[in-house]
Amino acid sequence: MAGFDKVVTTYEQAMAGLTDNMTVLAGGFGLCGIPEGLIAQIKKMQTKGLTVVSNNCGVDDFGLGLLLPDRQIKKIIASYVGENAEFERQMMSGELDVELTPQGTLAEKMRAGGAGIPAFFTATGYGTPVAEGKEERQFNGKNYILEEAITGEFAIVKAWKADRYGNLVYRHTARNFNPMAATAGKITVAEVEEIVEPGELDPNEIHTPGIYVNRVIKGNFEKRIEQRTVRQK
Amino acid sequence: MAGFDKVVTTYEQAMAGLTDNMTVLAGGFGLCGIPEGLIAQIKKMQTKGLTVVSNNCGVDDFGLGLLLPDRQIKKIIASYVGENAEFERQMMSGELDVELTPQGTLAEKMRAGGAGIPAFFTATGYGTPVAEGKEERQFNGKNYILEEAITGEFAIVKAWKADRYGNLVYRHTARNFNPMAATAGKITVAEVEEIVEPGELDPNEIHTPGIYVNRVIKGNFEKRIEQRTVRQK
Amino acid sequence: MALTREQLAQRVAQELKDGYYVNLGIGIPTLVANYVPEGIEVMLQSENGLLGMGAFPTEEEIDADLINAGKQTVTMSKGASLFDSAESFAMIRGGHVDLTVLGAFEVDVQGNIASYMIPGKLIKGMGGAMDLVAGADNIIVTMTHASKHGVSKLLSQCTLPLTGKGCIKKVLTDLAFIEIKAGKFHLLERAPGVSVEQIIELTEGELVVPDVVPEMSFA
Amino acid sequence: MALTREQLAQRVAQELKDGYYVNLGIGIPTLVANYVPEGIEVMLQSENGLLGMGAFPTEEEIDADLINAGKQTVTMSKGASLFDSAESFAMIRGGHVDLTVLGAFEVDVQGNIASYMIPGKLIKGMGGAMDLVAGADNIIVTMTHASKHGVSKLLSQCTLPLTGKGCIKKVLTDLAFIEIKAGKFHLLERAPGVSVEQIIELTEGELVVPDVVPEMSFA
Repeated sequence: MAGFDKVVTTYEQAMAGLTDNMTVLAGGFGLCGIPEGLIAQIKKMQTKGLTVVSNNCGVDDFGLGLLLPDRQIKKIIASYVGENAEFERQMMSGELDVELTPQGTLAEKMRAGGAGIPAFFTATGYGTPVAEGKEERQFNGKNYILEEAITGEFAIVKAWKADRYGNLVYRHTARNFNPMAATAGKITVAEVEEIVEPGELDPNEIHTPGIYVNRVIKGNFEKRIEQRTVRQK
Repeated sequence: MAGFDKVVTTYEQAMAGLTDNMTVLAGGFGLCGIPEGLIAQIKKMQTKGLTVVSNNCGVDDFGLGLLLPDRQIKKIIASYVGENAEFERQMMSGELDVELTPQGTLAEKMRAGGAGIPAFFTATGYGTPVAEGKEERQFNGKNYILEEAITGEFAIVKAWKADRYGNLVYRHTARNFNPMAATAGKITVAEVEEIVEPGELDPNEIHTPGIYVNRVIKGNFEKRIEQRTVRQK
Repeated sequence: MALTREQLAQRVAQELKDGYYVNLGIGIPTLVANYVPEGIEVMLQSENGLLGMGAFPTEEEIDADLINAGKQTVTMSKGASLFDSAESFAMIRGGHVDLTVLGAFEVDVQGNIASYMIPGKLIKGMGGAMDLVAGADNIIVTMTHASKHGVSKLLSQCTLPLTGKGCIKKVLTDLAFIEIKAGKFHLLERAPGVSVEQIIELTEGELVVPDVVPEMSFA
Repeated sequence: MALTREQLAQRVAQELKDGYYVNLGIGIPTLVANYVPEGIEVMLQSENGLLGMGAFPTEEEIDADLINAGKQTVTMSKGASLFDSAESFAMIRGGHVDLTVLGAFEVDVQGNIASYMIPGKLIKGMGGAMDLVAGADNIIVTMTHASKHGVSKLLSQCTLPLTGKGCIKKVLTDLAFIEIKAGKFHLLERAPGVSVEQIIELTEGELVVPDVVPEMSFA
């Protein structure tokens, strides 16, 4: 790697520096747009005590769910954690600390973390368990609560295409939380379907500028579908 | 207009409903990416007492500067207001109320306005005249000030292409403040270089989804350049 | 007769207007898309980052990168746009969605809604529901009027943890269409063949009943 | 001899490292781009929405839609990206830019900077300067050491309205390269042929002078 070339060729390089008790932000919505190979690498590394920030925690045998059996995750900040028996077991037994956060607030917390905004007010969660312990304030007669930003030592994201400089383009709803996670990691690693040369992506159409991205690796994705729903032709 | 077809054909239709003392958010950076025809229409309508929110206020004879001679603007919220003699005269004489706002804070205030975030903390302006009268608070040992969101009765923006549903694509640095302004107007009007049919823009590459846009009009743009700077071949 | 799931969806669909951007929650709300009235166009917002959600795909069209908020494979309608989750919730929180339809466990006369958690039993998370109820002006809650055991879900005060406070104004149950204002339920319509007495009996919170309560009609 | 504008730019350029994302302010900072050392690549961020700013265009390349923060026509370098102002300042405020270079009227021993307003005289606005000084960890201020009348601009306390408080650690003037820490200026280097005495005389704020003060070298 020299200059702006951020491409690495092994998953060891991609996740180098990840150690116990770090905070990892992960892109993805359900199993859509998740950095499959980077998650597998974390499992392989057996890093423990992680705080994971992700909208969901995968399913029992895929996605972030893979980090549960070996108790690699100490705490998860997520909006929805259904469809995962081992997760439920660890949560109910108190082995896993779960901080449920509304989906939009979670997205905004990561964006704020990347954008140097330490905290913002939102109406979401006012008067609910989410508001407990948080400052409440009225603006123009409406009630809001103060939510703080989230950042992490690592962010792991999945993109469709990257150029060598780390400029990223996402595809369809596989974009989801990936752009915000990418901005809020001290080290951001992008696993992508295709790597192209700088200049091949239209500058107008880049979703995540390379300034946010530290490492890029080409992955092979299973892209498992959770709810295969079809109509008759 | 029916359903999602937001195309109007006259500037009267485009700015219908604008009345005295309203707040108008305008996209553009200097003279780059400004809704030239919509500004001209406001001049034609002679609407008075406007609060204008825009990074700059044009030059003496172009852009938002056109609204100054007839004293249509009561107050402007901007980050930089140089290069405009009449502006300076009105500001110095107290005829024009000027609220100088840091550029990034201004962008974020508009984004917040569109996103339902009533206020956010930022380090920008801490310890400066910008902080006067604003709440200060520390997060992780660093000082921040609280800034409130901006919205307006109207937003006027300039885009490169629109489809009939109001989905917008910007070109190069003519994007600037336009996407944020578009989200924060109660009525958002987009003046564009080209109108295409729904489906012609790649859904992955739309910068402003049509949900934010109420009216679309095709304009003819002079695109005046402020600092024409060339290198020798 | 209590409304069927399909009828609930049909009745909600009557509230749609041409040019509405609509977010439909999981379950019954999803069915609303099947009953968009003739001559009306709506665009469906899916909070995972899609405006202009189309029908389910054919087997050949299935694309793992294109799902809805219920994680089902979907397609895009003409003029659709894609965006990230922060932008999606900027739309929702910023009040740009014209109508939101979602389910609930309980609502009360203060417009409070409980829909995401049953302590000790169901703790899956609120997903986008808290953002949706806090951000939208126009919300229709669809739910059964009472539990199988006849316990009312329209309460003087919610018993479960809240999803949102004071944000619900309209509730469509299998028995009635109800408006919430000034701390009371107001009966607007009743399901065909359902008596006002039945509704009163199964509504725990204070219910204002006008002299005439029209039956819902399904064209 | 006091440094020329070009030498100021050259000295700043020596601080560049391979792979740096850099924001260059208007004036002298802009010239830094001309002196990027051999074998090093940097990408220039322009806060109006461009990462990867290239050279000025030829007459044929001029594009009104492509300008820099000084409103000059520019080009894009290979691998450039374009974005809106909110995203641009997310980068800046979020500390993602590796080096920021900007001018000033005054700096003081507390790392305060005044650069945008002279009350009653110059009130054009701060543009992006307040965001840049608040967001960046690594800032180099370039300025003349004193006014034409010999009035120091390196002060014990700024007299003009501040652009930022406690955020400046490095100042390059036409006479000296100075670090600010623990409430004092620290002399790091002097311009070729400029004596330590000259610098002391023109520095109003407390200046720590080491035994040996190397001359700047320009390869």
